[in-house]
Amino acid sequence: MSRSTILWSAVLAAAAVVIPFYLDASWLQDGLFAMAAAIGAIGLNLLTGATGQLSMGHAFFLAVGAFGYVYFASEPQEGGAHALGGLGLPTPLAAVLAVLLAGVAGGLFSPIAARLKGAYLGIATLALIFIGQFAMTNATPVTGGHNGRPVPPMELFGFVFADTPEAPLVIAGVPFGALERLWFLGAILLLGAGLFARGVLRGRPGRAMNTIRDHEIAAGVMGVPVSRYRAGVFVLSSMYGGLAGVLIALVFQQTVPDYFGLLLALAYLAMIIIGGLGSVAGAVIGAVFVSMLPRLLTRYSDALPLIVQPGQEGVGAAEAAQILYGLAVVVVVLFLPGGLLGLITQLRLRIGNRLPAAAAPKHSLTPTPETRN
Amino acid sequence: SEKATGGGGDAAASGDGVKVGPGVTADKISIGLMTDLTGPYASFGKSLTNAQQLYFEQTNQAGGVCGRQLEAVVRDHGYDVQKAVSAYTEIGPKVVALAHVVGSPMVNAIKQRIEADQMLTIPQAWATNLLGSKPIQVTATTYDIDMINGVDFLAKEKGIKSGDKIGHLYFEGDYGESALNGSKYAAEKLGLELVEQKIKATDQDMTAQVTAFKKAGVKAILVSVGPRQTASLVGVSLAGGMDVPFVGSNSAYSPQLLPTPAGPALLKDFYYITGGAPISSDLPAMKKLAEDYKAKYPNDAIDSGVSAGYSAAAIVVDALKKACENKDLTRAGVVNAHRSQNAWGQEYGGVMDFTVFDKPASLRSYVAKPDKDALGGSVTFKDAAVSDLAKEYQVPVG
Amino acid sequence: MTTFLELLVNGISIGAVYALIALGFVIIFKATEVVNFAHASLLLVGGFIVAKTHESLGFWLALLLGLAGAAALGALIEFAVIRRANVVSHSILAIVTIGVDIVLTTELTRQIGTEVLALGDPWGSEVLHIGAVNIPLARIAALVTASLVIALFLLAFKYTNWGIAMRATAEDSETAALMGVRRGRVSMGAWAVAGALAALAALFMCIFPTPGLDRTVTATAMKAFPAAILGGLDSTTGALAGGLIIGVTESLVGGYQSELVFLGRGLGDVAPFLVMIIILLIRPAGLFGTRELARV
Amino acid sequence: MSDAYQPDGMEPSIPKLEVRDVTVRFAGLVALDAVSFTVEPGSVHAVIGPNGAGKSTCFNVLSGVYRATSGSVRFGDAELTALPPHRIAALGMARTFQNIALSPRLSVRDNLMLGRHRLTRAGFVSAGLRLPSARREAARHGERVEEIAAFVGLTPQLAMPVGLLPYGVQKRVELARALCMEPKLLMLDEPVAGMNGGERREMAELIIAVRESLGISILLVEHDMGMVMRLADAVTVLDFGRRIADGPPETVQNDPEVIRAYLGATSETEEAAP
Amino acid sequence: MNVHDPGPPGDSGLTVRDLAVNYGPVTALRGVSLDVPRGAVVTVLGGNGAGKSTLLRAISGTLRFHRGGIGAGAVAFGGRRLSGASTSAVVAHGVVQVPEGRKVFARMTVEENLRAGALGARDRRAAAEARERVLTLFPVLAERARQRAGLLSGGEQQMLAIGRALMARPKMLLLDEPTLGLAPMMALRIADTVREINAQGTTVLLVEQNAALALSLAGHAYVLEVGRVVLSGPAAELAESDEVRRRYLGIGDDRDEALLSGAPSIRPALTRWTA
Ligand SMILES: Nc1ncnc2c1ncn2[C@@H]1O[C@H](COP(=O)(O)OP(=O)(O)OP(=O)(O)O)[C@@H](O)[C@H]1O
Ligand SMILES: Nc1ncnc2c1ncn2[C@@H]1O[C@H](COP(=O)(O)OP(=O)(O)OP(=O)(O)O)[C@@H](O)[C@H]1O
Ligand SMILES: [Mg+2]
Ligand SMILES: [Mg+2]
Repeated sequence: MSRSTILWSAVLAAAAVVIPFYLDASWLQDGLFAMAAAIGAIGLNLLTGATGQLSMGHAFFLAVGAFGYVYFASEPQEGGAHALGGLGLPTPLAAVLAVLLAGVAGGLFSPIAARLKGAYLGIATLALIFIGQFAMTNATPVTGGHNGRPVPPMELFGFVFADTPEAPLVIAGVPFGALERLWFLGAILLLGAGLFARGVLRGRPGRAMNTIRDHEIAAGVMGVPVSRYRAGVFVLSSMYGGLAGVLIALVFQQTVPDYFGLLLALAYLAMIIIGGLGSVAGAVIGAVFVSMLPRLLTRYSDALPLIVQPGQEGVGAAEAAQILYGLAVVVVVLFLPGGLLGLITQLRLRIGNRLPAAAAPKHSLTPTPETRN
Repeated sequence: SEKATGGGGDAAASGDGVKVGPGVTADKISIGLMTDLTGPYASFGKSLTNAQQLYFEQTNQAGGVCGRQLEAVVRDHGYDVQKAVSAYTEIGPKVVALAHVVGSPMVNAIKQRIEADQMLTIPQAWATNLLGSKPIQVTATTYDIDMINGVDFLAKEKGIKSGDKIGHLYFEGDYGESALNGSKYAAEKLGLELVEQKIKATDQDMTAQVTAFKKAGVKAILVSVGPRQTASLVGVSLAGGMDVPFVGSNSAYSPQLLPTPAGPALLKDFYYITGGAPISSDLPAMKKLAEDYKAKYPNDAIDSGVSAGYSAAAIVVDALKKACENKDLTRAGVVNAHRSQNAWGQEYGGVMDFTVFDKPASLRSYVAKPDKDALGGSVTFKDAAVSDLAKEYQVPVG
Repeated sequence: MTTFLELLVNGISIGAVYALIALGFVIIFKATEVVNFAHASLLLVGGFIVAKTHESLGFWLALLLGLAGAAALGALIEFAVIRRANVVSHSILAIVTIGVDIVLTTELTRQIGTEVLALGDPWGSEVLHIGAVNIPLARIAALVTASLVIALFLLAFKYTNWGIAMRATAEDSETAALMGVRRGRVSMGAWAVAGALAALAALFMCIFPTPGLDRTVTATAMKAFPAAILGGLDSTTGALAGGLIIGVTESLVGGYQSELVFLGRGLGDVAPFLVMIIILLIRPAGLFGTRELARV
Repeated sequence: MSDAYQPDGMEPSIPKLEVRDVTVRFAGLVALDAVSFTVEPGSVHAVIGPNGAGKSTCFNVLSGVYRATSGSVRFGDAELTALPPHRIAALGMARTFQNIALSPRLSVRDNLMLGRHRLTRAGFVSAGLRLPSARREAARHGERVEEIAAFVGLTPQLAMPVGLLPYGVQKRVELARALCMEPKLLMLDEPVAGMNGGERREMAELIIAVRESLGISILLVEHDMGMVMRLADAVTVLDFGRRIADGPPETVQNDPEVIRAYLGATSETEEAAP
Repeated sequence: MNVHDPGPPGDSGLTVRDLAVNYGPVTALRGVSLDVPRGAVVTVLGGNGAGKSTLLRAISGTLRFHRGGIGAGAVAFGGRRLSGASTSAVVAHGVVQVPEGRKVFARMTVEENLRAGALGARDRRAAAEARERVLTLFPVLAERARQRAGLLSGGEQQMLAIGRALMARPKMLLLDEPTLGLAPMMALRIADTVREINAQGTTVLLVEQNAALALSLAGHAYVLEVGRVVLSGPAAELAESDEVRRRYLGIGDDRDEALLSGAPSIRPALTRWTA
């Protein structure tokens, strides 16, 4: 680790600790959504960025994680219009099982994931979204149907990640509600997920994945069991999706099938493109960008030109955010090979003047000079 | 930090001796609107928002409430649950009540927090699972009551009798399923056979469904879907020679359909059932609302959202006024004040009982009929009434 | 039996519309190897232009304008984005088209606002009675038009150099240029044609038995994806077959919904995708698609 | 002089490769027609033949990329025809590709480390958690990669993305990657195609050094007849998928069938192949 | 730019004057001048990276595909300026390039590849004739007409690439390493083909690594080194020069012989890996 990496890590860690003491709940909530998105995007980047397998069904695995957690953790409920099932397991166990369940779901799809490539795989995974929506709205006892169901708060060693009005937690004069508490949980999960993915990418599996992306036949001839690897990465990526789903469920406090639709799946693709394909940092940057953009525009819509308040004629904040995020995808691919991460790296290099600006970032989108056929 | 408040309780008494809480200051009361301006219910959301802002403006001109001016805090969730949750986290701590929330999935997603916050909330959805929560006030009838009254109407005026088959086309989700509960009940009571067809909001072409209804030989069709699907259903049925009466839920119709090719079919034998009076009705309050609305929003069409939003705003403001009398403008105080009224809304054409919350506030439904020339595109076909069937019906709650 | 026939005919006619959309995907894929996720916005723009102009221009002129407008938008996307994106993987280009689609549909739905727009077609809500089977006239028009257009393309691909130029450019634009192919023209042409096809499909999707154009139309475009894929992304015949399979599946599953309740409600939406998955498991490149064969 | 060289410390564990009656058919085309030959342990065996004769196809069958329609390939005790590529790699068979098949965006070091895949164990979990075992393994094999890079002459380029390197260097990376698999049989598909005189010499030198140091078997496809004649201990000639000659280079070179099908007039060959 | 007027239109061949080419910051050619008279075969020799392909790209107008551009100088053919023209315009002028590495359209059939070659030409009858000629030159292409080109062997692909270029009935053919990876006999066949094509009136500019073969074909030769012309002259003369013999023909290096005859290597030996 270079000195600047250590410095940066320290700064980020300090920021992560201090933030909940200053920002109000709604910012924390958006921050938490961004963290969850980052975990999910890291998983997708392992699959799409590093291994070259296009997936448009990532949202499905988030759903499996979210509803898996809710089902495992909830006590069964009789009565009401619908009876709701549940296993009533301890919540940490439920979370782990939910992540594993997402992995199993990925494993079930892997016969397809191992066989198909490119656009075919992309659209085949699209089916997951529709099948998932269908299953979620029909499996009412598990998912609560169309309206979803409430999420039991996480409880770790007697510490509850929820608002506890009866026993308020106050630290340094700041009341610690559900979101403040979850913030730290989210930050730790993201850190762990990021480090793990980095280890995978830089290690033996990562090289095998990259070679499968670049030259599948060569990978096989070099001893990489290609189908098993493709399936394995699919499962791993699903588990990341599942973990993101669990975190989102905890932040939401209510999970609803509608949320895990096509738009969400596309947003994850946008994240890894915007941030930078194939790397952990790229996924995180993209996730933060895509999840915070609408929020920032809404918050500052009155200060921004061309954006109108809700209900007036013109481009509203929500629309502006949509347009900007669509544009960002296009602009990044056209002008920023390597995504925002590539841009940051280049800027740092240029400022540090350590290498000429032309040095291509490792995972750039631009083709490298032709190799001979 | 700014956030370091010590975490104490948040109710306090302001200078005038009125207990206040979040959303109320010495001169201002903030009311949240969580609406859909960019999603599938954008036109409805826009009418609701406009109408409520009109009401608040009128109230402010008349001196406000409790010496305070009303302020609307609008957030557009675009019919996206996550955005709704985010919006609630953002505006929840700053408002005293939610004068409308579009979409029952959105209300459900924030239901726990609404209850924890004791936030008076008027959903613009009429599914039965929204009942049973003290701060949540579903206005007038629920979809099942409307359908029961609708079946009753079919039996009394359209010659449907025991042994006949009737169809019901409904959306998946709360709306359709609530309505289906009602139709199932009524069909059983009257000895009718119900032919169900469930669709999704993304389905556009009802040909297959019509074929299925035709095959079953239905004598009338209940409709609990969106306006587009209604138009397709009615158009295809008629064109295919299935000339039966249609009875829709209040969300199944929109005046925008009249200029489309489905218009004539809708005008022929389609009715919709609604707990709130159509804006074209003779009630003086409605007439005034229509005039004021036209004056303020000359370019916007008038639809059912206008009257629904306006009366919902009135419910919230009346609750605030009552709470002011009780010198308690905290959220809990507002909810209690609201729940103390048992005959609200005569002037809007429907008497509602707010003291119970595990039953619909009213069992009376209007039968309305599309009309090209009428304001809001429909006229009252039959005045509000409770059917005997509806009186005996046990509403499923939650 | 009548019911079955009616459902079948209805499925075929709606399938023909899906086939038109799928054909657009196929053409773009052949020319630029891109899966065009921005197709929904082409659909929307075509329909929108027809809806906005038919009153003043009359239907046929408005239709022509709609076709031209969507074609122009397709060409513009190619010119402004696809041509300039220099990426290794075509999957990335596919994601770029998602970005384009988000921008365009957001703006278009904002323009359309909350209205339901009629397209002013001459067929109205007339229905043809053939024996006991009823078919809307508009659907017959869709079927006839789609069959003609698809037949035309099949012939064009086979007997003109256009198809060759398109595939050559798709595979290696530099070498195609060395053959004298004008790259810009070929791929832009393909996008324009796909745009026009989308506008045509939009017309048939937004007239009777559906009430008109509104913002939800884009959702229907999704169903053309399984159609294009299960037929084979690079096959014109595949687009036709895929469209018909999806249309008929959807119609039958919808029509026999009450008999199929045991499978769960709302099966109509997933059925196309299930069919697609099954076909892909057996033939990973779709029914008529060419298998990606590598040699080293 | 082909049989002159026998590395003294020849590894006894290097197995014999026996190709028996291998036939490969593609739709309407017989690419290999009952081809048989044997690669003796530790020898350099060349496969030559006109373009399209089936040489690369033969390599593809041996490395599991293509499935033989019939016939058998035995490497020691193992029957290869039914195995997938990675299982064949695990037996110690490595190859290079006629058309470069490297990961252009990865560094030379990473491309070479991929060659170690079959010799290393770290999976998702141990790599993700950076378990000590994974780290130790990476370090140990990293050293060997550097040794091999030095041997092939790639030390200065280790950190460079492969795609930025000149063609000749990329071809050497291909060879180094195959060596990193610690193969018992090394298959080289046209290792000097597209190289100039100097580069060709260097590559030939390398191949000799490999055989000298490691004593492994080498199967070579090459059109540069000068090189084939000098390096090979035995030559198999294919034409239209059929074996038309097999034996020591001198014999094969003078086989009239071979001259007809492949070499053309001998005098011209000398001139045309530098 | 008229300083280097390439002469009267219609009868002059290809002229390249003071050509400089950059790929972004990299300069690949500087001040290269070269003439290919009508009906001649001219060859360009040079090591890897000398700039041979770059020269051909500058002529055929495909530099832009590699993010390169002409910095200075001019290219003209038959009196018409080619520098600055689009690739399709260059093809329309009758200058057709066979790209390095064959670049057949792998997913199209052999037949379709040939049809692609005729896309630039308008004349249908001429195309049919060209097809006849190509199939006589390379009968194997007729046999494999329905096979996908990507599945052809290397040599077959090379023949297809040349055949495809001939479909446009070029006045001038630019060949970039046509014998790359070809069997000796096939290389000779290609050489014969080039002779034949030339005899039928097509001017040829040939880039080759196989110097012996190239020099036997060409009347005139240029040697490029690091982007500059370092030698030029009649092919026969060059073939005699020591420099060319040593560097490009690989003749006269005694180290070579010693090495390949099995003498101990000068390289550090690689020890066996013991796991
Ligand atoms: N996957 C495939 N499908 C169909 N035909 C194939 C395939 N692979 C190779 N062929 C055919 O098999 C024959 C042998 O090809 P191969 O590549 O083995 O030749 P080669 O001897 O390596 O030639 P070269 O020296 O030119 O590389 C050729 O005719 C080729 O077209
Ligand atoms: N796209 C490119 N971007 C940057 N530099 C390039 C590019 N293409 C070629 N070059 C550089 O230009 C110089 C000349 O390359 P060129 O391909 O013309 O050589 P060549 O003589 O054809 O070599 P070879 O015998 O390997 O084909 C080389 O230094 C090469 O690195
Ligand atoms: Mg070969
Ligand atoms: Mg070159």
